[in-house]
Amino acid sequence: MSQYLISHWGWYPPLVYTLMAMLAASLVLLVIAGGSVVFIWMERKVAGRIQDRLGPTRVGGKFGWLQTIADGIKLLSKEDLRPEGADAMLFRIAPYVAFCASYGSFIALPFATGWVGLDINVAVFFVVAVLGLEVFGVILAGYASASKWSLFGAMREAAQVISYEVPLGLCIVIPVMIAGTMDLTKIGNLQSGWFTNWYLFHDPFTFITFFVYYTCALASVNRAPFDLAEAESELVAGFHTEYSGLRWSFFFMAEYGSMFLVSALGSILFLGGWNGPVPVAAWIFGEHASQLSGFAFVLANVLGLMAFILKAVLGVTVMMWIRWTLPRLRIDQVITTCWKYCTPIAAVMFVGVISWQLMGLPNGGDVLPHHEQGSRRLPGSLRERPFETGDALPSANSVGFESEHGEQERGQVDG
Amino acid sequence: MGNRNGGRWMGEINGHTVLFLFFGILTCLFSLAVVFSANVVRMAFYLILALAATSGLHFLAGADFVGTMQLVLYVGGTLVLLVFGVMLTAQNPFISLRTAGGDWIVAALVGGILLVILVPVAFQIGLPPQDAGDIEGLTQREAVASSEPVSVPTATRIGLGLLGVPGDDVSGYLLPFEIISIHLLVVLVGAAYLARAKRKVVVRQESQNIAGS
Amino acid sequence: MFDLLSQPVGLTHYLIVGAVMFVAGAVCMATKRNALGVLMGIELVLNGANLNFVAFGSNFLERNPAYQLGLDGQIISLFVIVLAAAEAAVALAIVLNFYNNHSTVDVDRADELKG
Amino acid sequence: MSTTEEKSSENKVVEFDVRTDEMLVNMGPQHPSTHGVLRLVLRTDGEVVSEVTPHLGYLHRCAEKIGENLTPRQWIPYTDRMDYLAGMSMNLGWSLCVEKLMNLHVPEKARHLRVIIAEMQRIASHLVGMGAYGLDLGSFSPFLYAFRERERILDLFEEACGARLTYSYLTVGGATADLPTGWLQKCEAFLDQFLPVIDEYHALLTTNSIFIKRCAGIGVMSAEMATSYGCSGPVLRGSGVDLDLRRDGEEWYTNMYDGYAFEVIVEKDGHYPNDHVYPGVPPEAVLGDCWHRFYVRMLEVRQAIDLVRQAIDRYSAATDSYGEPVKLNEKLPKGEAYLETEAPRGQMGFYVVSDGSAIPYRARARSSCFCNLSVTSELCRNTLIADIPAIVGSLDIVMGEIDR
Amino acid sequence: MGQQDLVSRLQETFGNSIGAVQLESIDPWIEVSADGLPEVCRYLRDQPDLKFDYLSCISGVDYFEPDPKKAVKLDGSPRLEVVYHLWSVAHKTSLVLKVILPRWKDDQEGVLPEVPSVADIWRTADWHEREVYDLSGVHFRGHPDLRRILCPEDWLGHPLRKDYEMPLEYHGIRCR
Repeated sequence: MSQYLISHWGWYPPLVYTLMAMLAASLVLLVIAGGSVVFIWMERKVAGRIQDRLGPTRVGGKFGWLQTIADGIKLLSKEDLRPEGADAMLFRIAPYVAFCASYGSFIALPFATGWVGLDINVAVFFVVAVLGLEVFGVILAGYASASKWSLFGAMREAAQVISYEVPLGLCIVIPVMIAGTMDLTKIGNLQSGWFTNWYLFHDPFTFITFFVYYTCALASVNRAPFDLAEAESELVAGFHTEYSGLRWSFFFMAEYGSMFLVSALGSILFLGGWNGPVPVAAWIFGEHASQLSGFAFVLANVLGLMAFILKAVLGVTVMMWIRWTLPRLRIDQVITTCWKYCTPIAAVMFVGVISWQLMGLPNGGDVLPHHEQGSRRLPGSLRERPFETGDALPSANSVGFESEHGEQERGQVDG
Repeated sequence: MGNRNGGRWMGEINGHTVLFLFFGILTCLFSLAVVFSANVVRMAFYLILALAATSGLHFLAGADFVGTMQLVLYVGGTLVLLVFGVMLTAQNPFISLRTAGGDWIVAALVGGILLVILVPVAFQIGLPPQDAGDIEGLTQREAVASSEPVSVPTATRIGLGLLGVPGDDVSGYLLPFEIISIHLLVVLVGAAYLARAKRKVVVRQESQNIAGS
Repeated sequence: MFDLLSQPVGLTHYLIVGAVMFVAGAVCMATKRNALGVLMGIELVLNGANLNFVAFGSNFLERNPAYQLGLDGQIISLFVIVLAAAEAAVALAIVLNFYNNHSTVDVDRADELKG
Repeated sequence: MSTTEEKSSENKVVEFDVRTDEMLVNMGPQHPSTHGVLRLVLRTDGEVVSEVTPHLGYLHRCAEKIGENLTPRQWIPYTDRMDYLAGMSMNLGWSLCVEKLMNLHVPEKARHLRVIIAEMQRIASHLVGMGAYGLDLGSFSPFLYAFRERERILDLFEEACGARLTYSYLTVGGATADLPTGWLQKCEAFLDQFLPVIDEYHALLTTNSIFIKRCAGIGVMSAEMATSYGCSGPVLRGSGVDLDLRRDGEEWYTNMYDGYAFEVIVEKDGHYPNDHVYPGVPPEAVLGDCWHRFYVRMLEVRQAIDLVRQAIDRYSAATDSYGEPVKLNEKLPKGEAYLETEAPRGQMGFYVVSDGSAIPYRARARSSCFCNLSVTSELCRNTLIADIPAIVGSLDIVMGEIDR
Repeated sequence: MGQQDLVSRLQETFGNSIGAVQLESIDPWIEVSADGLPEVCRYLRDQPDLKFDYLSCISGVDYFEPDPKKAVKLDGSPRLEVVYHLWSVAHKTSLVLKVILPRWKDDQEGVLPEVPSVADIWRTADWHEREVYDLSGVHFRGHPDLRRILCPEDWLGHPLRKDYEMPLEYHGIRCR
């Protein structure tokens, strides 16, 4: 699109790039801010239903649609309190650090083929890396609040998140290994076709891996039963005890953003991302979205986007369900769960998937016939992959093996 | 210098430059903030920002894998460790340890000399070689730099390089890779050994000490 | 020579940023009395060097074969990152040990050899 | 005995790696899980709590001093505000104590009415105890489930006496009014509806593996310790002490339950009475831990349902009066009387000293929670911070009763 | 064992420590001298056939009438009674002990009368004695940590004493 603006309309290139970057950034911001508004409302409704009550019903019509907005306005108008003795600069900046980490990781998250803020080759890695930075916001908040409860929360969060990055990383590596790429767009597209192509159903090991991933994801975004950093019955409110108003709400936007992010990541890695359970788009348009162009591409992508959002929201809903059902674990039990259960299980699954691949056992994709174009599965080992030269790339980048790179560029340009 | 070049640099500037300036200035600023901040917690915070900005520079240089590694390992791993250390030792007297004036002078002197040596070298290296090939080198550089900064996939080649498969611009690194991994293991064991429980203390004495102090 | 802004971003720009980081790290190591501050200085120095490696390794910035390191530069910087993590772990263990034994993190007071 | 134990534990050699400084943390009086205004001063080393000092008195309202200036019936509303989650039981305890002093026997119908009300109050109170315990462990929904049912009991109480929290219903001589017509049917309908709901609570909490992990083996209190600390009610029975004043108490009180069939909820040979209906004791649980205290409460709810059903039958069969209250300024005989009753939270004792006038010379309330709470500093020693809400919650304290 | 047997046994064992005995009242009680209290209590707790291992309550009752006209109604002289309600879990029996003290030690106004603490016999006595100390003003000798428990630590006076006057203000808060 930017190329089109430059070449056809003669716009000033830096301006175009800046505009494009801002457009992408604001779209992502919309997703995270709008998303958290919806999710907070949803959390209340889900909690209400689970607890045999109605949840918000008044603000904004029948279902209390505008409750979160009203709350947002309330939070905006609240006094920005800062405890005496707090490290003023760090106290002010900590919520933004947490928010930026959550927000930053959305940059590399594709919502459908080619619809991604920044198409990074190592997107999986990037998303996990940036999401891991959220812990700094929490640690700084805990330290800077000059409150002992906050400090407890921060230390818990640090210990917990750092521990859970290990099994989380192991779980993420498994689909990456099957796909042979760290590019989320490609991983998603490799699972197109029937739902049996999803890596969840790839083999029994990936099936278990998904649940380990979900557990670790719950822990790494601090949701119950792993919400020890804010454990309200123990630590008052944990790391955000001293926060109020807008700064407090930034922590929550970050939390809900991260919840959506890990669910979305899980759905790309295991649940086929934007590919529905049946290849509807492929039947209609005859091709998978990554092979299409123009209007059909947009249409197919919108379908995919809906499937993707649905899966991610489902993941978030299950998180809420868990939160309102289970009691909270103790910190030593959380760490035990990580090191004694999740990590060994993930490691065994890792070995299991490797063995499955090496032995050439049938995977889920073999069960149902899959669509020809969309589901070209890449073999697990690199040796079988052709050493091609990307034709659409400048010679500086001429060493990529990624044959689909050009296609994606085209898709992006067309989109 | 902006005035001297007037309209010229407006024409040359592009998205890449803007982003580079953004990240570069952030990196430099926060590095200096680390030096000039006395509070050790803030130092750690500035260091986080400086290193995160550095990873941005890595991305801009086309080293996406290294940039992400920087985020995962350096910022997400090493610095969390460091922050942990800061918090474990962040007793009030140690949060701000002032540096003596003399130390500052000596350090500024040494730093200044280092900078005076390093910066001219940077300029010399950055200049196109005088003898030949400058047409090709410069134009290509400009061509690349003025285009949209796309991330060049490097992960596969780096991975193969680490596994000992030499590519056209990468040598095989199997042996260093193995050495590093052994080294890492040894270091982890060593660190655990160093920080392990080694002092046996009778609790009652301890509580008396606390009561007394 | 000094109109950096007029040039497209190249090796020089990166080297200057690297130099600033390196010098900041060196000064940090020299001036901080807090052991962890010294550790942070080391991290800065390593990152300054790392940035240079990446810059040299990037055929994106420098097309001149005389200066090209290829992907070797990136691999070396990866090694540096990993080694820095190892170094930080050991250094932190030492600092905590020191803190246990001396109840301080002031390096100026670490002048006795017995533990 | 205890001092030698302490010495041996204090001399225990422990190893530690990183020296962290101890920190004094105030838990409360404004803290979500201290059940009101309890203040615990924790001495912590990281997450490990080495010492807990409870500080009371934030809700002290000099109830005993007020009792020296009011007639017994006038003091009834003040007893409501002691254990405000079980006001009826407080009313009952004080009324029985004054009746004991006056040697006043209530009519048969009033006796059964009191059993209905007291046992309904036990259900309502244990529901809060259970729900709040879930809340202490981070599970929010059981709390609302519990309150949903409690609200229905409060509706019944409101119908009987007009109040939902501070009832002043049972009083010296009987009750202030008879149960309204149709009340018994509503009560039975509630019991029929409520009985299956208990299974939900067991599913949500008792058998939940995280719940078991959080409270099994935590805060283990031996029978000797519980007795020595004067613990009572579910806290005492959770430690395996077979003592329920409804069966073992003074005759003046046990007469009320004369002819009722019930078993004291206490573990015998690894089993509780009637526990075949409900999930058994998990292997992780140790007698006297938080889980057992909680489970005793849950089984008492079931038991209370049976008792109410029996009482409804007897109440309907009884033909005499519901027990007219005595005159407001009825003269008390000279003397003193002490009576303990089995309130939901334990043995609630009242002590009345009279000099012959209508106003007691001294009114004393022996609070069950007061004694139950006194074990915290010993139970919470060397636990984790997260265990403190678990332990304090399992004692099910009400600060109004402790501070009076 | 009947109350009478118990009384005679106690009188045999402790002699002078056992004072007046009132078996006709609603709750029969035995007066124990302050100094003999710990031995009697220990005996009551440890004898297997008595086993009063459960201390229900410690109450302080102040018998005093500041108004001389009304003072006739009181039995006997002004005094402070500390009442111990005991219970045996094993035998389901109860017992009331009373320690009768002068309102002030050696009749010096302001000096609290003293009773030996029984906190090492029953742990629950710890808090109950603190409460009696706080509200009724009895000093328990040998108590591990005799602080006020319900009133603030800097509160003056003992509210359940009959001659207690509510202070006009407390830290600037108006009290009456």
